[in-house]
Amino acid sequence: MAVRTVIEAIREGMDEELERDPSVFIIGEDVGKRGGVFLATDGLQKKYGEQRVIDSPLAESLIVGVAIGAAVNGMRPIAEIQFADFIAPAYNQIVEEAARFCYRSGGDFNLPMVIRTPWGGGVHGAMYHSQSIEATFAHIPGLKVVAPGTPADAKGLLKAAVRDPNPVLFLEHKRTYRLVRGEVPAGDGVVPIGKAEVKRAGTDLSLIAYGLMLHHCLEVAEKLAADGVSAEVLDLRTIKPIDEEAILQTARKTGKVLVVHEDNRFGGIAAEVMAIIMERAFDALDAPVMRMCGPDSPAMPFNQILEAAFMPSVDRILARARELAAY
Amino acid sequence: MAVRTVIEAIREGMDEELERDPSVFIIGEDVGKRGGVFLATDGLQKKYGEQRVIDSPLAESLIVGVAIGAAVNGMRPIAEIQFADFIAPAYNQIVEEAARFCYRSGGDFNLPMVIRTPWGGGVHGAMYHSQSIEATFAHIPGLKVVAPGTPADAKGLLKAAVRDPNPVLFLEHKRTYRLVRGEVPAGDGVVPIGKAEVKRAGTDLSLIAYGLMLHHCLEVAEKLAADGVSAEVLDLRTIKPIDEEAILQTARKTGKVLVVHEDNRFGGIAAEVMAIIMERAFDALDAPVMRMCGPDSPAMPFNQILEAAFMPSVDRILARARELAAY
Amino acid sequence: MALKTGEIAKQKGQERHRALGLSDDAALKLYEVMRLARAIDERMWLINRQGRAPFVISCQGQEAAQVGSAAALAPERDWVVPYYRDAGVVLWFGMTARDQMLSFFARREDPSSGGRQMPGHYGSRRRHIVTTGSPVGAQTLHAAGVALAAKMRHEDTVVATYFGEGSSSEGDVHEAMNFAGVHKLAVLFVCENNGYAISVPQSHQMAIKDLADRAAGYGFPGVVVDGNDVLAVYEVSREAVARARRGEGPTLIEAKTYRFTAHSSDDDDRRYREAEEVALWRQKDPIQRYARYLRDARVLSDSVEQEITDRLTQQVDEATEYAEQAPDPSPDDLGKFVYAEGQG
Amino acid sequence: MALKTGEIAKQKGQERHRALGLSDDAALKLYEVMRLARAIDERMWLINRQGRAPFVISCQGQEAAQVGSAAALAPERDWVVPYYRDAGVVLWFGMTARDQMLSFFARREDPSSGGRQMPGHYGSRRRHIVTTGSPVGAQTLHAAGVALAAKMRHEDTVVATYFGEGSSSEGDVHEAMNFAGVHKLAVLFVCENNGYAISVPQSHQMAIKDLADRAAGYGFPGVVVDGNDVLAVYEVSREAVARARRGEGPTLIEAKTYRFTAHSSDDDDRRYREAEEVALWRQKDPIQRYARYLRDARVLSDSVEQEITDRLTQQVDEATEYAEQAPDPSPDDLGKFVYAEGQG
Ligand SMILES: Cc1ncc(C[n+]2csc(CCOP(=O)(O)OP(=O)(O)O)c2C)c(N)n1
Ligand SMILES: Cc1ncc(C[n+]2csc(CCOP(=O)(O)OP(=O)(O)O)c2C)c(N)n1
Ligand SMILES: [Mg+2]
Ligand SMILES: [Mg+2]
Repeated sequence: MAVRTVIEAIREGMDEELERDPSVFIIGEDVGKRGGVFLATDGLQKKYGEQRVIDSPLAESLIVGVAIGAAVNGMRPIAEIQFADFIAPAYNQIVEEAARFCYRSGGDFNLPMVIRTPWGGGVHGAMYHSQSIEATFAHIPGLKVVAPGTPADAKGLLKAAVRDPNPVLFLEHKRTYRLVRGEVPAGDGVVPIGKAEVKRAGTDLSLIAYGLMLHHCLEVAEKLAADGVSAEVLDLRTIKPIDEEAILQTARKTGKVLVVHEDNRFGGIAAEVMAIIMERAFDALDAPVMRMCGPDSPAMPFNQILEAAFMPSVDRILARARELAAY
Repeated sequence: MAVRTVIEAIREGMDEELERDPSVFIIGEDVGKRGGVFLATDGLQKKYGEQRVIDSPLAESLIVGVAIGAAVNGMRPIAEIQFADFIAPAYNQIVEEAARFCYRSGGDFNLPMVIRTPWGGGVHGAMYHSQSIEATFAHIPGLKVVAPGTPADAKGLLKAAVRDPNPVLFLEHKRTYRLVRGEVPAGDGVVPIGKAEVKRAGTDLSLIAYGLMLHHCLEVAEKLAADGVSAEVLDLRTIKPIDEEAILQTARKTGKVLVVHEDNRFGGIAAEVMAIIMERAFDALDAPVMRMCGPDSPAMPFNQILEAAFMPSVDRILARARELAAY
Repeated sequence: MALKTGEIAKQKGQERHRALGLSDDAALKLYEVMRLARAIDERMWLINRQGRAPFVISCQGQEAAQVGSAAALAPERDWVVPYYRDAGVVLWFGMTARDQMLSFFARREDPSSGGRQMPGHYGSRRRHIVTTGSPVGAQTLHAAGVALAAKMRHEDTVVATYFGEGSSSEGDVHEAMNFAGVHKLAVLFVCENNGYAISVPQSHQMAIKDLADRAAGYGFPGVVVDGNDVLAVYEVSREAVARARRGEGPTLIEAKTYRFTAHSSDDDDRRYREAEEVALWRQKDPIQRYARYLRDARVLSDSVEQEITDRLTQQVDEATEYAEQAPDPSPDDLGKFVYAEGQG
Repeated sequence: MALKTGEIAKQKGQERHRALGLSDDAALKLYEVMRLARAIDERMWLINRQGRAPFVISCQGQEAAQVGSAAALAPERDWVVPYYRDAGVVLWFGMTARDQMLSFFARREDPSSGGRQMPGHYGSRRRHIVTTGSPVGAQTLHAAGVALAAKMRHEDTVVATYFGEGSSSEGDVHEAMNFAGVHKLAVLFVCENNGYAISVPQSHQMAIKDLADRAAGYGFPGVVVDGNDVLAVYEVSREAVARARRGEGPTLIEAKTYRFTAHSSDDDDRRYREAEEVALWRQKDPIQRYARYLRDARVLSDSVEQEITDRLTQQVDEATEYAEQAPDPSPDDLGKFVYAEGQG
């Protein structure tokens, strides 16, 4: 087991997949000499050449549309969108094309492709370098959406994504890139898409999160333990297909659930998790499922006071969790 | 009071707003001589000229982006997207530009503009002329989203949208265009954005819907009455800002709620409605809130058997409602 | 500025097809595929008007642009990324009257979509036809991607993608041409310029006369060709394919043509087109025009014409009969193929 | 093919600004605004390196392209739709050093966004600067819309929109130029071609040497100009503005220039640019170059230079001091302005 940051784990994952399979290639803005603006692809063009690590023109629809065509013709592209906030110009290619290719052709075509992009706030990135996009794309049938929070999950899920026969939106929380270190198993260490993981077991209440918020929730669970409250922390890891069984299991176990995300509250993933629990574990609930989310204002201001006010913080999550425990 | 179809009410609404305010104009594909592919703008170019009813080039990002610029410079554009399925190329202009103009400029700019588009299934439109997009855009702060189901609401909400200082996505269910007729009040008859309406009062359970599904639910309520079950039907009309109070009121009144929409189930509007009730009316519930939605497969196949299988039907809604009543 | 059509095409006389290296049989094959496309389309309108099928979208009037360009490709190694009018293209690439009718009736056996998409939304992996949706313009980027993959593997593959002049206004078409230019990809961008995007005339679509002029802005040649002259289209396409195979990159071919029918069975073109204009273009019918050439060239005799007509009628009859009887999908097909299974 | 720069600009000698109708004072004003933009930018880097502010994005090297084009407009009736480098443009349109520093420190008083956006995301309704976000290219469509509204009301308004050569690859830029061409809108499309999009060189961005060549595909003129020669930029901009006011439509101006700094304070340009290349361009510094011209023309003396330097230093000092002390927004500003109130 080696210790890696999230960004190192992702780079290693891409490096190993490029090594393993000649049909894998990378396309995106500044992924070449620059190594990506976060250095996720640092050194890969030197190692694999300009043919397999391609600096695209500045056009996101192009990046995804060309990746689709390449996937049709036997390749396994890893497309990088420089920031999740800039995926919008590619929305048509992702939602109306990539997501529907298999279905609209009656299964004749399928697209093994990954779209990687850094998401989330807390880095003073302001309104266009901080956004969350998981709810937007998880709503679309035909797409898979993953959002790892640890180095091992990041590497393992990236490999699963590259090997998946479907388009996978791979969300990398930029605040975790260098902040979060952890052990990464030797070898492939593939983590299956569609499986959540209990990152901390508990009995009194459940915290459900992913990405940076996973780490806030683990901190909160630690503080709750000091109050004698035993909190379980479920890391969704995959947003779509969501792991309903794991959600129901923890809900039934503790009867009290708090869902946490940065994304705007209205129509966010928390709402879907609450709906799932409502439908299938209603009688097991000792309290209404609660959510702590980003507010319904555009994510997120540059000014650090406003940014802090936007992001769910450990203190505010803790306060809600205590409310829930006391319910 | 005059009787109108939905499409007539919308055309009349635009005609009257063009008449009333010289800053109102229409831009879209085929809105001129053709009068729109559904004839929503039939005759308007003849009446108001090529300057105020503009046939745009075939480019949705252009339609919305140009409307934004015109709104900046004192106009009140009504942009038509020919089908909701083709709004995707304009996603960046709608979500990252229009929705954020006011916020990102600290209130210095605002965009009085309407984006009209026909949505929904049941017309043999296949995968690209049948889609629902309300959940996708309602998730975005800064946008308003309305989805009227009756001629009076269509005309009244269209006028409210044109006069609103914010970008409003105006969703017209294409199946209702000629199918649904109803009385339209003389005069402006503006219907406020953000207010749901109880279209049928009841005491035993609540059906919450909008668009075509509103009419299915009214039919279901009629059939339930025959069983001696009194169903209330709440028409959301506005999806964002959603009328929480009206939702809570009916939920508290009946204690049993079924939310119905065509849109894909995962992360649809039903999930948000369920979350709102979970958070604020949990103790009033006699049964878990249920939802009847389109499945999580791309909307929707051309073949009529598959299309019928996709759409929530009166029979299937009725069956779920009976389940709920019996809970 | 764009070139204006090829050289041989300009010649008069009866030797043009031979000068293009087309045997008499090859010349006749072009003709028969054009006629097949037309015959299927006409039958579909008939059936639609009888209320037996809900939707038709036509190739009529554009068969020369479609068949003339597709004929310059090698279906076993090349790819096409068509749009909804391209019956002539997909028939050249091996689709049959039966395939067409199966999608027209939205049957489970429909090879393009299993009854999920409207007619005209073609796709077949084994026939090298990329699946196409409705959003216009998007397919041109897929063509660039298919060509990029071939280039990475050093395969001799040319990709032809098709779109209308209206669709050229979409950002994706710009992005596709720009990328193909940067990487010198083996792509033919074939614009079937029929003068209208549904009701919107070219004058409202762009401020230029020849779309082909845009190619200069992407660093590759643009060619304007008479889209109703199948041999002229074949000639410029053949040149563009040769250029692509030499690794010299893409070509934009603008085929000036006209759509005979309304935009689709849901449209009424009398709202925006003069009957005179339509009549004028019907006189330039690419099929009749080519028939005249073949007769002058002594390639097409009355008897051969009769054979072809009989063959096509039989094909279309059989295809219609088969497809109309063919089974529908079953309701539980609704959830199939949302995701691909296995390693794909 | 695009024109290559103006005529007067080509002249040698000391009479160029007068030949362009610029008085000595007007010529000096161009100089002072260029220097102000530079001075603010340099101060921002200093403060950033001291850790007192998190982010800078620079205009350095591109001041001539910005000020030369903006100076051809009439701020009271014309509009600009800039991008993040355009300090020179917005200063010409009335923004101040204080405004710049308020946004640099993300204070509540920041006129562009109230501290919500990064520095460089300009906007001011009363100054006719359309609010700009980060997604590149999108702003060009807004410029077309502003011009369309003016045309509908028969107002004599010209709109200049700015973008980098990398951003020209986005579909929106194509759609904007096409629409502006169709409606002959009074828009100047000003491309500041600095050879790189972050790390991506022009050769990977497009297959052509001059972006200006694209204009022909939209039916209006494209002009290539030396972007480090403020008078040359002024000349071609003035011609384009005159053309727009005559109702003849848009012009694409490609100003060849260079960015002196890294892309932003988060970038390290040594990964993708040779130090020699940067050094070479620094010798072409548009400000020093213009200073030499003004000295040769006897417009700029040592004493005037000194006055300007003192004035700018004082402005930047005061602005910095004021802005650094200025109050932050309060947490409850977070929910403000998501929607506009009233009739708007
Ligand atoms: C992105 C998108 N917007 C709108 C439509 C609706 N639509 C279908 S065909 C068409 C006109 C296409 O015109 P053109 O590209 O010239 O092709 P033609 O039909 O003339 O062959 C339009 C507007 C669509 N299919 N996709
Ligand atoms: C749609 C979008 N994609 C990506 C980015 C990230 N980004 C910011 S600036 C930039 C490069 C812009 O290059 P260019 O247009 O040449 O302008 P320059 O910075 O060179 O002046 C990129 C890729 C963005 N802001 N918007
Ligand atoms: Mg056309
Ligand atoms: Mg640049």
